[in-house]
Amino acid sequence: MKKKKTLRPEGNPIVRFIRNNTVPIMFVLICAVCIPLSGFSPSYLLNEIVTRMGRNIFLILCLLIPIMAGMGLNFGMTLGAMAGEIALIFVADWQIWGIPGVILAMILSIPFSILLGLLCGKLLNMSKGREMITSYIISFFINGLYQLVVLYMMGPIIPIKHFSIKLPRGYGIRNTVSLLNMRQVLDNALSVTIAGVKIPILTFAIIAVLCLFVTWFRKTKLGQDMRAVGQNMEVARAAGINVERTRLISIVISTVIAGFGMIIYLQNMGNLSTYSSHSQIGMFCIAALLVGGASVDKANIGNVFLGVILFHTMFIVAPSAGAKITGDSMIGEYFRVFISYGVITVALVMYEAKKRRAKSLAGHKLAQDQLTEDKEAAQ
Amino acid sequence: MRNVKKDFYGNQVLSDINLTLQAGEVLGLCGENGAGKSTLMKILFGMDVIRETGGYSGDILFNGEKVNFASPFEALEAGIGMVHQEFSLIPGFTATENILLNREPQRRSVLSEVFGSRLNTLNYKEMQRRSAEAIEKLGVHIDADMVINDMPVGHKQFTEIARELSKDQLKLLILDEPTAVLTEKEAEALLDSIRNMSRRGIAVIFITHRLHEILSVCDRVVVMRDGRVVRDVPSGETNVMDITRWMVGRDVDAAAQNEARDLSNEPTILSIRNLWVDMPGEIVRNVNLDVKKGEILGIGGLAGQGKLGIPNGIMGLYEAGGTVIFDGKEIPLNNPRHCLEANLAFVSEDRRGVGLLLDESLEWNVAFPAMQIQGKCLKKLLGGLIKWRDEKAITDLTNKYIKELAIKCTSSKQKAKELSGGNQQKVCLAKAFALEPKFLFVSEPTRGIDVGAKALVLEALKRFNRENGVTVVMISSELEELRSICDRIAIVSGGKIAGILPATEPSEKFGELMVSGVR
Amino acid sequence: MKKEPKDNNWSPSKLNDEMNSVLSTPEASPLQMAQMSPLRRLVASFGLPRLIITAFLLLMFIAAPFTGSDFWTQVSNTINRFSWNAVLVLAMVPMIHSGCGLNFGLPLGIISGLLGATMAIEFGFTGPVSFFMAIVISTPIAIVLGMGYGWLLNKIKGGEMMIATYVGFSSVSFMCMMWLLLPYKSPTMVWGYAGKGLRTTISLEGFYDKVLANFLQINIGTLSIPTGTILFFALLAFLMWAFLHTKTGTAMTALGSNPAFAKAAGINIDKTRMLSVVISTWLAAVGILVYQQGFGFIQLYMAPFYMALPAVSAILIGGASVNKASIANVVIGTFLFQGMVTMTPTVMNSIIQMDMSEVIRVIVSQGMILYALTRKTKGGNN
Amino acid sequence: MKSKRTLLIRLAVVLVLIAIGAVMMVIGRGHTVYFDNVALDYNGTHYDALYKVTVYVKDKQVAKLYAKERGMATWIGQNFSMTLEVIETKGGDEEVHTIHVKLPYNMDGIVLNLPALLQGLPEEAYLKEFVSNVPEVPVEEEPGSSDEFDFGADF
Repeated sequence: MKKKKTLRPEGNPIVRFIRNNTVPIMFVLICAVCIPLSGFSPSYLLNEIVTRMGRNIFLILCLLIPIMAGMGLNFGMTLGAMAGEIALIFVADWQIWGIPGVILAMILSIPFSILLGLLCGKLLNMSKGREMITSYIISFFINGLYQLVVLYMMGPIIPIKHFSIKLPRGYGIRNTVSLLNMRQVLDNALSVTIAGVKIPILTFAIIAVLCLFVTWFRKTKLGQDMRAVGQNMEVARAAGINVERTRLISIVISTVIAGFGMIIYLQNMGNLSTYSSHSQIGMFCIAALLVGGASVDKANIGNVFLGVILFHTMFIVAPSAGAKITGDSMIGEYFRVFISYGVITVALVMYEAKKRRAKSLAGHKLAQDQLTEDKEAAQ
Repeated sequence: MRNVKKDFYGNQVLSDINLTLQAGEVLGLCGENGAGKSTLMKILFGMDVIRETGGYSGDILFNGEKVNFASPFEALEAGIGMVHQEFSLIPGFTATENILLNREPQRRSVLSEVFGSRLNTLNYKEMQRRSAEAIEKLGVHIDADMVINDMPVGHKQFTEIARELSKDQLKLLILDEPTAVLTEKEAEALLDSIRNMSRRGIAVIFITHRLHEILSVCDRVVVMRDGRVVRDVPSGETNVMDITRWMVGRDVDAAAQNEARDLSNEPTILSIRNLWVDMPGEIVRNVNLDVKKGEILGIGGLAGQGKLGIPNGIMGLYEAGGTVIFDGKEIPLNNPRHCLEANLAFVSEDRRGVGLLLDESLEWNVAFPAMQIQGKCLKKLLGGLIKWRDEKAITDLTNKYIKELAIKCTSSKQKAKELSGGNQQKVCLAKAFALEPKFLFVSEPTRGIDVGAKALVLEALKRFNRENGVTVVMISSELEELRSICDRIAIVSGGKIAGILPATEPSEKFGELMVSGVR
Repeated sequence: MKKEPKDNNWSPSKLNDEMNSVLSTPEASPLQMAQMSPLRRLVASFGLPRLIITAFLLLMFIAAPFTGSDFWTQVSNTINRFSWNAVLVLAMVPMIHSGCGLNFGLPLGIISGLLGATMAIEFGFTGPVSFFMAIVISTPIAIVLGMGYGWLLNKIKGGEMMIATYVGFSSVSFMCMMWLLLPYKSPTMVWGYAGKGLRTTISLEGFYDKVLANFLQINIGTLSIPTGTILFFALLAFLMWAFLHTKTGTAMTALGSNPAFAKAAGINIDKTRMLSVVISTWLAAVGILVYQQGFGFIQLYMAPFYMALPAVSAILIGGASVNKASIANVVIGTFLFQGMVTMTPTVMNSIIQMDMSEVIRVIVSQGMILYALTRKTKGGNN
Repeated sequence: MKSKRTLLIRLAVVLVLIAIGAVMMVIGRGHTVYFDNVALDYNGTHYDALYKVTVYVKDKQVAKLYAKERGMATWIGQNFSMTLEVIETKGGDEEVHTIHVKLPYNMDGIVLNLPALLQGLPEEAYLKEFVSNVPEVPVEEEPGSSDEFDFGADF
């Protein structure tokens, strides 16, 4: 792969390094303060982080492709999460356990994800320039439809047999569907414990496969088209690329991956809270990605891994650190939610502000040309 | 091309064009803006904008058989490449990726069997080879791996041309003012590459204002004016002077003969010192200009040379620098309010974008600036604490100008978007007149309106200047119009004032100035 | 001079203006309107989704008596809820007018209202005075928060809505920490056992509970109309209507309709946008106080989290677009939205024994916002 | 441009996926298997319970049953196999049997009668469905919290 030569813009590198990734640096500081305060043993922390990496990375990776295609942060990933949940509900109903159950759920989630991805892609194509807010509202809209289906149609219209899933009133699904017979089945398969830290090799293998797919995908024709569309839609269209279709495919792929990611996440958690587990997923994944130094138009796999580690360390240590400082553990809870939302706000503002700053540079250059010209004229 | 005709809703843009081009021949095409050059090229290239506005009559023969391209892609297949004025490059891609955009050589991959050809992997080595070959064909060295963003402007231009050259079936290349962005050395390199292109049998249509370039590289020169081919002559038998005369020279119709007054002894009302304006496409560099009180000063020049930048910069719509002294007082730049308060007014060239509130009534459009700046049509309530909109005063003011400028509309309440182009322009004028300014910038007042409305608008401007003694600076790319109304005309070229001449000078003189400093 | 690919401002195109105006015809231009049959014209002007919701609501009102729920109580419920939410929906108007788009950052204004309310109670005001004092205290807070929020929005013209959402969320979660840390002592508000930090819901008994609603309340049979609250809303709506008729108000409308025009006419764009944000934040503060006096409780912590979405969908149901909104949109929208919210549970239950009202509300309100976002907006930015 | 070949391949891939799904449905089916060491009367003959049975499933000891006791194990898939160390009567010597049972697909819980199994009696003797007689406690939580922000969701 040839090396892409890019001239580093002037301005000393350290300042530019700090300006480009203020968010990750801020997080390193927060973690540095909170970890000693929280008083968790290193092995406990490591264990927690590794398990959380195992269950979240797949989900966060699904955000990379829409960013590459210029659709910004895909808040519509909750659609994929819902598709995964619906598949899991069926699998739990048919009592299919263990790894076969997980594989069946993944296969089953594909049609739902594709359907929801197409719908979301179409709507995003209709609201160009406002993709993020539209995908955010779509996730609420589909959440309404999801509840309509799961809370009312499952039972009378869609046959649900198993008593442990159906609500006693005959229609709708319980608030929590237990996946105990599927719990950690992927993680335990080839898990290795080193110095007290359980490392789920199989899950990481699956994640590695997806990472390979994403890097390989960038080098395919479709990946190249997406990068072109992401940077300049008009030029891509003039070159003959079907812009709408490319953007649609990027959303469908992202939704399908989100579906798989959700199944891995829930398999690790061991139970499925039908109505609430997907509502915050989008926000936490995007916060994690942004913490890793990604921005609205540029993200790579490095950001995902760094983001998960930093974000989740903060997520684990904040409550107890908060309790130590103020004596009330609720403070820590609120603190970590505040930080997650704060991080997204900061990242969005910096992205928009940077877009506007590029415009004003041209003016200064002109002023300088003028000065040099006058000097020459003066000699 | 045999007797090609094109009109846009009554404006005859192209009438009876006959043009022939041999393989490997280089044809220089020049003419004033609005002469129809670009429209002709867009017809040849099958741009859909032509189809949307009623298509064209006459026929085009491409190596022998009659063609009618429904879309640019068909033209590309047939072997016609075009490099537009605006860059069409992907900023974050390297030169190689841009050159082969959407034509990348691919290798089948296991997934592409299932999901179709879009999942083939790109064959980077092959891409390297092809782009190197295209660049070599171009004859100019550019770094294939550099990202467009970091490239000097000239290299971007060469990358676009290399992209067209990389299409093997290329037989005809249209270059639309390619040398405008290049330095002398780069322009020379481009001319060499055009020469070896024509040696390889590729015909080139070279549109430019740099007449010396046409003479040095083209075999034949075609001059267009007002939608007609005025001259089609081998380049050997002509020179720069003839071409400018054909380009600009019109049999001056007597009716427009104006009494250009000599106002040189009037005091200077506005003096501009080393003004720079960063308006995209209309960069202004280091302009010094003095405007006499009560005169009508025209500013002419070719499109993209910066004449529109001057008023937009002074009025603060685009970032600008330098000193502007009006009536003895210095006006700070980059703040429209100061200019308006020093009662300068500005009629923008972008009628629909800047000039009008399309979804509001005529009343709002006319009365709004006057209300905001000079507090007209406002009732003072509670002792001036609240300034209430005085609807009656607004309606009276609007009706006054509707009558005065004969604006055709159902009532003053009608929405601006429902008016014709000519009437919309009159509303913009009314908006400026309502401010009762001492100084008026008018930018491209007659662009895009029918001939009848043009005369009315110019008449209104002249009356406003003569009766109210308002100094008017009119910016237009229609040289004839400037000569019919202005006292003096300044020509802007390459972002600078190339020269100021009294309006009675022959148009060739102005033509010369226009092409002199073309950047 | 070659320039970067055409960005949004107009560059001197070689084809003349006439041709541009032909290409960008508005959705249903007046000429098309004339040819349409009267019914189609009604649909085009009224907007299809709004027609569906009105029909849906009428159907419910007709069906109410058959389902054994008393018609008039339904009507008074709807009016009651209308009076609670109307001011919150009115708070959306100024920012839409000035082109800042839908104010998803409403929670910021709501927080200043909550702060005002809790401080008023803390300082020991009771009864109607506490309502008045709550407004007085929350005004400076709303102005300060509004200015900070406005400054931020001015920095990121074009990307307002997404950032507004997250400014709202982060400020709400920040306040959750503050509710625990701020030195409140008043027994009615503080947690019983810990004696520190505020309760999640604080009852307004003895304070301004129903203070507006009971004022000149009209009760005919089972129909009760909270005239006080409606008059209060009418006053604020009138003030907003009046403001839009003043010089600055007109400038704001022009800014929303075409920012380039406003800039060329000498309007200080940032100052006007800032003003619209401050007014919107202040109205949200007053709106939450009106809501609480109707509801009877102050809801703290995460309660304001999702309050922006119902207000946004209400004004959109009322017919507003992303850059144009009128007082009429507020009234119609709130009435339709709240009507739907109150009617669906009772009527739905009796017809199909399934309480789907919550789900229907979510689908309709989010669907409405989605409909507005996917319309092509003319003029003002998104 | 979609050649027949790619369409065919796509069809094949979809079919393969469905096939994998079906296979997973079969081999993934989970059952809870209960085994009773209890006396039984079948076709007039009486079989009494065994003195002691230790049950190994996937060579992990799952239960040690005396008379009238019940053990339980979970099993994924249809053909269930277990090894039993049986001591028929008190003080008797131990015999080892490995038993394979075909579990019916649609039964979640399955009760096996060990004595009947050891005697090799027909299926309807040693196998019956487990019916949970524990009354389902209708726990009424308000389903579908659409907008509430669920704080506790540890992420």
